[in-house]
Amino acid sequence: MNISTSIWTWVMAACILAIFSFIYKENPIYRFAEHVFVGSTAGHAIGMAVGNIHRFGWVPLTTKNEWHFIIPAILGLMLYARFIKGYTWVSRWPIAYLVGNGVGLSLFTSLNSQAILQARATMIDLIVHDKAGKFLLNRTFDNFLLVFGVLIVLTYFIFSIPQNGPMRKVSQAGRWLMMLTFGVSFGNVVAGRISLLLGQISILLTRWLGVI
Amino acid sequence: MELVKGNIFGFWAMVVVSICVVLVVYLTKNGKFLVKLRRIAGLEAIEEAIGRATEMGKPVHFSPGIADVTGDTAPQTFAALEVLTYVTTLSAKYNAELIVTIRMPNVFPLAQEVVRQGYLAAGKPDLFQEETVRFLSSEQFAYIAGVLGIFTRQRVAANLMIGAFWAESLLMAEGGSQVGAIQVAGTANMHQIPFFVAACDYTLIGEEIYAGGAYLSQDKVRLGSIAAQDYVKFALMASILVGAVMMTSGNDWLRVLFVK
Amino acid sequence: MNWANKLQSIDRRIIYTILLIGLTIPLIWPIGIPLAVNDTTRAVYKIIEDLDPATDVVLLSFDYSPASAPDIHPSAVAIVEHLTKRGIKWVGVSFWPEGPQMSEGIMRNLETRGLKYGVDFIDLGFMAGAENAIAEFAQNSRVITTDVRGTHIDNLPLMNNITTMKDFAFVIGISAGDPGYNAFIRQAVDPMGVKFAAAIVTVSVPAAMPFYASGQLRGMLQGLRGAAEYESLTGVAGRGAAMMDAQSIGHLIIVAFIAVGNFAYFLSKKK
Amino acid sequence: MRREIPLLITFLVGIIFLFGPITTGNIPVLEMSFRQIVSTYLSPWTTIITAFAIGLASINLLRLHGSYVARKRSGWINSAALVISMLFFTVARIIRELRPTDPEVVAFYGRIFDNIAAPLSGAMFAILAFYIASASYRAFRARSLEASVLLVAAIIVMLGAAPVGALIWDYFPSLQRWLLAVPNTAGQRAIIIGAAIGGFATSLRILFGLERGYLGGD
Repeated sequence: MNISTSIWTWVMAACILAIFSFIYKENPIYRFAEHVFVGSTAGHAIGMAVGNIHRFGWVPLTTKNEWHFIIPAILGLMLYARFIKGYTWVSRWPIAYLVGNGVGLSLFTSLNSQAILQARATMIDLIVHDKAGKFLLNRTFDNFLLVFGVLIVLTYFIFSIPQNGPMRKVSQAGRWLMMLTFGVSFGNVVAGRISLLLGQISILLTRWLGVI
Repeated sequence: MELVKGNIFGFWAMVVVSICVVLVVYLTKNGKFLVKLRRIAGLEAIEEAIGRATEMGKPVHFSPGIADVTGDTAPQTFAALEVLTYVTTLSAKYNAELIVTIRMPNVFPLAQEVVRQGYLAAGKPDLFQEETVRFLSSEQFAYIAGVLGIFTRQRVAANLMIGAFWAESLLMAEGGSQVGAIQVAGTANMHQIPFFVAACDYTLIGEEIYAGGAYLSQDKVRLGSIAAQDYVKFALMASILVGAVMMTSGNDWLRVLFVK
Repeated sequence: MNWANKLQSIDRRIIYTILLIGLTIPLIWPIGIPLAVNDTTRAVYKIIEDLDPATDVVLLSFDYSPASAPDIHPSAVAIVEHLTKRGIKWVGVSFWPEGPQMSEGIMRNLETRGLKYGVDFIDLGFMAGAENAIAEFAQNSRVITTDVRGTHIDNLPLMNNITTMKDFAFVIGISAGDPGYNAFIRQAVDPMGVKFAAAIVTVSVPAAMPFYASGQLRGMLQGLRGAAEYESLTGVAGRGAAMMDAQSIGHLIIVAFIAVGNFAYFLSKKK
Repeated sequence: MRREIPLLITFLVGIIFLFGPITTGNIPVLEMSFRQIVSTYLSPWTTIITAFAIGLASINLLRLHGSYVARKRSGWINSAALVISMLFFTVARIIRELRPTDPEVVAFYGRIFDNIAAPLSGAMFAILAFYIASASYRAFRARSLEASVLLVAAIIVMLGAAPVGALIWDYFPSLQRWLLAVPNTAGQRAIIIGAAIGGFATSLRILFGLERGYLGGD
């Protein structure tokens, strides 16, 4: 055992333990750590924001005469108009800009990468043979499951047609397949979550307590 | 100016789909087309949750997810804000205390606007306080630390989480469950849905969050949009089937077309 | 309350305590459970094995932060070790503000072993703008004009033949969330045909699987396990393998609790 | 006008961002491509506007906790800690931003960030391991057929993913890989496709000004 003598390591360990104490019960130590956490990261973000304005706006504006950077500065300041009674509408311009950015960026990509290309990836051989022409039962089964699995789950997401009769059965099967998917995802994630905790425990064991 | 290779089919598909959506929306808006949505249990549970919080005299918490409005997950945030409109209206109706927590600074003014307008429309502008919509921190886990603190200290009785969530999904859902809140959650972030399914009372799966705004408001534009989405799905389902059959018979024309 | 009911509602603190103890012990005294390698991991290894150290430059995108580091940093280290072993040069970049801090540690370690910054590897640092930035960097990889150490890219021979992301022989996104591998697929793989693989936090693996199956991802390291597998392929031992033991115990504890809960549930139903 | 201009801004910005990645070559008359407009103007502008929005949101945080401190509300000490740490980190980070090459400044900021903010963040994230244990214990009961499917799939994958699974039963890892590669891919793919269409339609309504809730009233 080789306990750290650095004050900063102790601060670090205290921070980790203060957060961990929450799993036992909400308590004054956690409450304090929580507030410091929110405050410090908010401060960090504000500092970064000032840095971004300086680096990406102010410097090009003043040294390279890129006057167009006045536009986002004005739009940014317009956000604060919501504090002036009667001028709240002014703050909608920058909001409209940000919304336009998100909408424009997501529109094509969501349809193309996530819908069209995923649909394309499902256009696969329903009857699989190997190179020598031998019929492969297990791959054929897998591919059937892939293609029809996608179709039945999509049926669950039909909203504007009443789900009764055979449609209801298909959509119910879709739900089961989704539950299977969720089980798989959940089980698969456990490993990752445990490794995060392992990371924290090993930080405490190595840097603070010096056990390993 | 020309389209980059690999995007040509996608682009024209987008144009066709857009025209289809706008057309169906137009027809629905003018009453030429009637859309009735199937029941979505998770959305109906929202009223139950707010009602219960009111009975207990405890607050309702709403989170619109942690995504920004400028990235590719922006649509989920927009869907969340549509649901938030409804949640605000219900909170005003029942006089329930509403707490909206925000992670993304860009979402903050939008959420504030939605809630303020919601209370105004319900004739109760005084219910809107500085505390109603709270920015916590743009750091993901600091946001969660703050939310968990609010859960335990204010004894939140209903926890509604709609939008794009990542690792915090289970922290919030399990935290909510530990204070005994009734929970309705929904996200289109595939890998987080299982946690909501496991830890919440009701879960909106994927596209269901986009149906939320239409379902709750019965607004004709949104209803038309949902119907159009169904047609697009049918078209894709048909193309998957045709494409697979063509591939089986050794013809990859459709598969190649899709990446033109 | 009878014991079947009690076992159905064990206090969560008991679960937490057992889990904590179960994870700590194997960390101090490892067990050494053997490990099989996934195809997705082997695919990345194979691509790097086939690169030409004389001409090929690899791009590594460090898109994670200290919070997710335990699950993914070992993968970054394992990949860099493989590149180093093969003498392949690489360029680092980040679309997460904390990314450069992560790559800095790796580079410092390489420097202490005699490799040279600027010759064997460079880091372009953080580029703000999330997915926008990835799109921009994909189309114009010279958009970042100076590296983290303040050198102009025109003076960095590693960047000589690079104009777009397509000029990198192989691109690996080490990605813990958003923006991450998804954005690379949308902005670089689909429109430009960039050869791309990713190291992904375990939680994102199921969601990324379809992209591996469709070929949009050429390979994938699955969280900490991926790192451990990669270490076994390259033969360079790191922290990954050591932590897998504790992970096994953690899984067993969780499965045991689920089993106990269900067993008690059936008993109480029978009654 | 109060409504039309924002709608126009959203539409124009949206169209440019939409065309940016998928077109090449100059737009007639402008002598510039969509891509260049995005990378030279719009993307950096977004970064700057976002930076201003952080200030706006922080005012809310500061006002709220400032008033708790002023009114000496219960727990005001914590609010004071929040305000102080926020101001301290703001100043420290600004100095760090403005003097990025001063090694002392960089080292100091690294020390406070790595030993306060980073461990708090890492610890919060790590709590997930505990929560995943309690959530799976509580939720994974074979109460119905649907719940049983979830339960069985989760257990197989959990055992298949950890090296110990192979020691218990040889087939756990391959069963896990099959579940991940086939049924899981099918289910995920369908959910992704559905959600993508929903997201597309939502964005489209906003682009065309059919959805304007976010703009509020007048």
